[in-house]
Amino acid sequence: MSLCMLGPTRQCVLGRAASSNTVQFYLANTIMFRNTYDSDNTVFSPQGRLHQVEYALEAVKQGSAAVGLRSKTHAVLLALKRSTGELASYQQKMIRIDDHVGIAIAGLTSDARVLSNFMRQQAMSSRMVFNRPIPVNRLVSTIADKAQVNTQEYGRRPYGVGFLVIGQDHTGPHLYEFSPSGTSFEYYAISIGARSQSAKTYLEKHYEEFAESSLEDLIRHGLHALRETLQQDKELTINNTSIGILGPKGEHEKGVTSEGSFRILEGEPIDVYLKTMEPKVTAESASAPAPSSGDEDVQMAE
Amino acid sequence: MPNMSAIVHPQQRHFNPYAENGGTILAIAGADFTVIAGDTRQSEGYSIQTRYAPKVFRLTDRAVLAVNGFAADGNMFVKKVKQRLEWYKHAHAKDMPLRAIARLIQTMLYAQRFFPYYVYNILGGIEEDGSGAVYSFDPVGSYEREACRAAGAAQSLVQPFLDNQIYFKNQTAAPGRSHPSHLPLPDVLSIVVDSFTSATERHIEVGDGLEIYIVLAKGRSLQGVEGLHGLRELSTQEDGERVFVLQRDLKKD
Amino acid sequence: MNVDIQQLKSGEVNLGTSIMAVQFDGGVVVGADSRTTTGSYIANRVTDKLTHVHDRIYCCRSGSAADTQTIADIVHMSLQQYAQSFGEAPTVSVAANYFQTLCYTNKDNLSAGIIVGGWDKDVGPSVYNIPLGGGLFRQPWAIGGSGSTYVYGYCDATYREGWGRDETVEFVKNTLSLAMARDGSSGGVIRMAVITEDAVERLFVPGNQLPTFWEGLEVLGNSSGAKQPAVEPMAVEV
Amino acid sequence: MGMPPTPYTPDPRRSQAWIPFNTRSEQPIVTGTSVLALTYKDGIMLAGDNLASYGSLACSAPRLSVTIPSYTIFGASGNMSDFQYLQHDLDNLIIQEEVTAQDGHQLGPKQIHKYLSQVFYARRSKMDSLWKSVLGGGFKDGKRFLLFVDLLSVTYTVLTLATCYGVYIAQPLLRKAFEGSEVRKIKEDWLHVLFYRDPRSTNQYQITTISAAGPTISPSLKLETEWSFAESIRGYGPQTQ
Amino acid sequence: MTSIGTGYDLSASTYSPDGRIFQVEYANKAVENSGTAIGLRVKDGIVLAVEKLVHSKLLVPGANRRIQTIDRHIGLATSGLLADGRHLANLARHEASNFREQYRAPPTVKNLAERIGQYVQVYTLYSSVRPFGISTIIGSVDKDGPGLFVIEPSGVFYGYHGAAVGKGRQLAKNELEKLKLPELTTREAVFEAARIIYLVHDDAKEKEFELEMSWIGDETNGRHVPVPKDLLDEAEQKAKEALENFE
Repeated sequence: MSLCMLGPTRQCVLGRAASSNTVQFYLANTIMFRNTYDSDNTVFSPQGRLHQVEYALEAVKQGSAAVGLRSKTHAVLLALKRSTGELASYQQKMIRIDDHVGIAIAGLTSDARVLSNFMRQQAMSSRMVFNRPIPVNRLVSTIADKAQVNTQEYGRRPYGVGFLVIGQDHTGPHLYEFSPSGTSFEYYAISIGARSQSAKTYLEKHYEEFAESSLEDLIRHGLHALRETLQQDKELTINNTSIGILGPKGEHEKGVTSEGSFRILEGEPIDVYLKTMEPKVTAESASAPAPSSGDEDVQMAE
Repeated sequence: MPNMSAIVHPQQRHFNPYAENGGTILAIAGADFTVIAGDTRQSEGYSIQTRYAPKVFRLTDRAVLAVNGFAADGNMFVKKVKQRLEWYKHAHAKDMPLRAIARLIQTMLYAQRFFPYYVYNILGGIEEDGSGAVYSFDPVGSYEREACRAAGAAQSLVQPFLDNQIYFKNQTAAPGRSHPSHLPLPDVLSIVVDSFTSATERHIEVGDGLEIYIVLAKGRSLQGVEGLHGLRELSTQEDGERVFVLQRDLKKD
Repeated sequence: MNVDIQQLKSGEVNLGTSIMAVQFDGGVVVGADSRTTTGSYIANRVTDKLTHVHDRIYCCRSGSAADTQTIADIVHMSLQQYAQSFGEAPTVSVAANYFQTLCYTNKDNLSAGIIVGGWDKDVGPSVYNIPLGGGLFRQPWAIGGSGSTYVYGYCDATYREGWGRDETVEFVKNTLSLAMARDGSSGGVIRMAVITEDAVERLFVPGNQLPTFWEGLEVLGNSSGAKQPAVEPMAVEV
Repeated sequence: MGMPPTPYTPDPRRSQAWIPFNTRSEQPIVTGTSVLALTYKDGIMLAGDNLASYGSLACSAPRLSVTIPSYTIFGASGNMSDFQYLQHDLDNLIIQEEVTAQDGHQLGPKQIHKYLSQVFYARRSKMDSLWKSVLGGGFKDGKRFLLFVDLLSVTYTVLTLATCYGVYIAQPLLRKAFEGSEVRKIKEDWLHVLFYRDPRSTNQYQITTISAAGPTISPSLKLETEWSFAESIRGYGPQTQ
Repeated sequence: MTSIGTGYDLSASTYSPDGRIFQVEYANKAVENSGTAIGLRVKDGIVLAVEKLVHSKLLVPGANRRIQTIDRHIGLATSGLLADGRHLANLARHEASNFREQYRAPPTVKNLAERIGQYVQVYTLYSSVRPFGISTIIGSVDKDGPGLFVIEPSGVFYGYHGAAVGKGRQLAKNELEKLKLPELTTREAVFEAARIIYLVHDDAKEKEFELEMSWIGDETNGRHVPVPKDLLDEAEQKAKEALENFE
């Protein structure tokens, strides 16, 4: 992933607008181009929108997809890892925050590192001061609040990364989505990243089954959803898939703590789960409309 | 106002930020295991505050830390060490090796050179080469690796006993034979229990309960102590080093 | 030049004092003696230890004169700011809490025992005691300063709930005068203030018109009227 | 200027800087005496008298407190102003952690215990101790918990607890009898002993409990005491009249 | 819109020739596009209600709250950018805690509204920041009785008996004006608030929504808490019935 990943046409406009200082240029361009309200985060558009924030949400969509879902006992994350080439290793998509919290990321990895370190600090200070695992909802809120500041002050850019956060507390497992707009929501199941809408469609169709699912079924659903985000010729493999689990030990697992601490599965151990997947019906997927790159989940206002 | 002379002119009071909370700890390294133990009494002066305040803590599957001295400092110190280890795990995705933990503790203690943690630490566990190891520390960080060490209130009672039983000081081997360089686990456990039973008899600040941690090198068995009553495993991994804890009563008088 | 702070402290001006505040139905009576000492020298015999901090809130000061004046000045300023920003008079509780915060956070460096009394529209009359160390205690009556130790018993025995203004003034006057009589560090005149919703009324009792009580026998035996045997030299055997 | 050299005295303005031991002057002024606590069948009970002592001068003030809406009660011996500070601090903590979050993650007694030990440790490390010991208890998720923290941040948890004189006079009795059914009666017996033997105690007291049913705090109660046996005592030895 | 393309609307620190600050007006647009929030100040308490637009059926119902608690007795509801709402709520909590620290007394809602107003106003002064894209309703029962205030993106704040912000505010205001607010009890106001939110919700245009309500009054012991489940259900039921009769 690189830092320059904003929409190419807009980027071009930005470059030219920035290089010219004449009002005339603006006047001419406002008619020709989409707008001039998108060059920095301290400007509202006439519709009351924040374009810089919306572009940051686009940055999340440039990252490979991640899927999260939960049952009454478990929460799982699944993510698609990209590799820049044959000789390159695969990227890291999941980060452990504490025994009871793990995240999957989509977007700028470097931003993710800053935010995840902050989450780790928060988690540890909760253990230091109260000897208590930090409540997951509060942890997610703290990074959301941190991200909000970057949408309001000049000289900053909104974070270019989205998180799926799973965590557990005395009320059971939870799944949250954090987005660069500074919001966080709790979901039964959700996906972020490239072509995540396809995964979402799958999840919306099946989410009512998740609550009572076993860990294995939950992972299978997750893999099915994640598969929807793949390009035509691609498959989920043990190399390009990561699974993060929270909750009691599953059938195929070894060495899980009694609390069901967060663990990340990569490589060989996930083979057994990939094998449980049902083959994709090719005819149906071929006829499915290609996911639009539109901004269907830009949700600043709500 | 009463006692105006005493109150209006504040007296020079000596605030001592330390207390001595009694108790004793020890650790003994075997060839492929280490035993770390401590009693559970916490006292101040002649009064027993509690009969159960642990002094020995599991840090990782291959490291156990015993702390003794001023209880508040001890608890705080263990917590800080644990958090440093957590950061190490975040950064390297594995547990910190024992010798590195020993060095870390040295640095952390010396950082407080001018307002020290008033605690004596003994770190025990398994090194990367699979050998049992014990590191002992003074309150400001001086440390060394040893085969055994006792610290705390009854150090002066227990250490000579260990010198004799572990290092075979003042024992002459039978003609033509030599002392073993390492004792087996069952022998070490009885030495530990005997040390604390005797210390309880002779020292007022030792007693109530005994917690013994056993750390085993990768792939090693419990060498005949499997069946011991109340033995509990604390390891998180099944195929690495393993940690066990054993609790015993001591006299409560 | 080196200055020994401890030495400075011991030479400072102290309000070796008797102070008092009593709540009654319509208001509060605050009162104090008027003696200020430096060591054994009376630096001021007509001090006013009743300090106005807001329209209907006064404090009585005991301890170091410098410390308590500074604290009172700070609270006075804070209460003015309060009234400006909220457009209403501060409550006695707010004033007492200001004093408490200052006394508590600086307890190691201050000698100040303060009683706050006054009237506000939320709770009517109230009295707060802030002794050395910076605790805060609401009480129906409070006494303080070195003279107070001599009159706790008198107050316990005399005070009744439901008194009106005049009885309360009389109580304060008597208590202070008893304290001043027994405490060498208290003396001079009695100053009082009656704080009610409508006004603050200042009262003054000159040092030669203090209420008097039993004052002992001026010369042993003289007032008893009994005849004393004449003193004769001891008989010595030669 | 011809002044004799003075020994080193700390500048109070430099209190942030490192100060060698034994130079800081500090002491409790208005103090409270023993608090007793015990674990019983349904929860935790705390008792303490309502006395604040100013030197040997007696004032009355409550020393027990309930933090609402959490699950903890506590009482304190030592400096009263530090007790009030702590009440205020905990109140703020509760607002911050429970009231405004309203997410069901309430602090239990164990968490409060940890928090207090952190506060006390930070203060003692600044050589500016909260001059008191706190004794508290709580009931959460079906579990009862008794806690103790003192001015040096020494902490522990046991089944029966006492501070000050109580450590010597009441604690041995507490330990023997704590599982008895008439806990309140036991408490009163100890308060009797303490009142008779601790010069800084009074016969007015409060009792607070916490159990599955939540916290309770009693009004100020009065201890009936017994002195009639003293009437016939004469002198200290052979004297008979 | 005459503002667009003039170049006078790109910064909060710029006036247009006719003396307007377009950035603040645009911020108001952000409010006008989002779910309605209302507040009722009645005889003995306060009721806050929001129309929480549900953008996905995968969301956990009831989990993502939009009404926040500022202090034991103070509640706050916002309409506009969600994240800005959290920012301001945190600020309000901070102010409330400062007030307690300084005066050892619970803050009044008027104090808080004033402080929040000042804070919001500062964000309309500089090009280095943008105005808050929210309108805030803050309500409380304090020593002066029930109090209800609205803080706009410009930083102005006014006290109200009944307040409405967001998409359906006009319709909601019409409904509020029909009520005799000072005569209602808090419990009655809960039903009215539910009815109004259901009424202003436009199901033709909008997706699903969730009704979220909180109250402060004698029944809550002066505390700001969510309206209990059974009462909320009952109010929603009544609101739906009223809506059918209305149509």
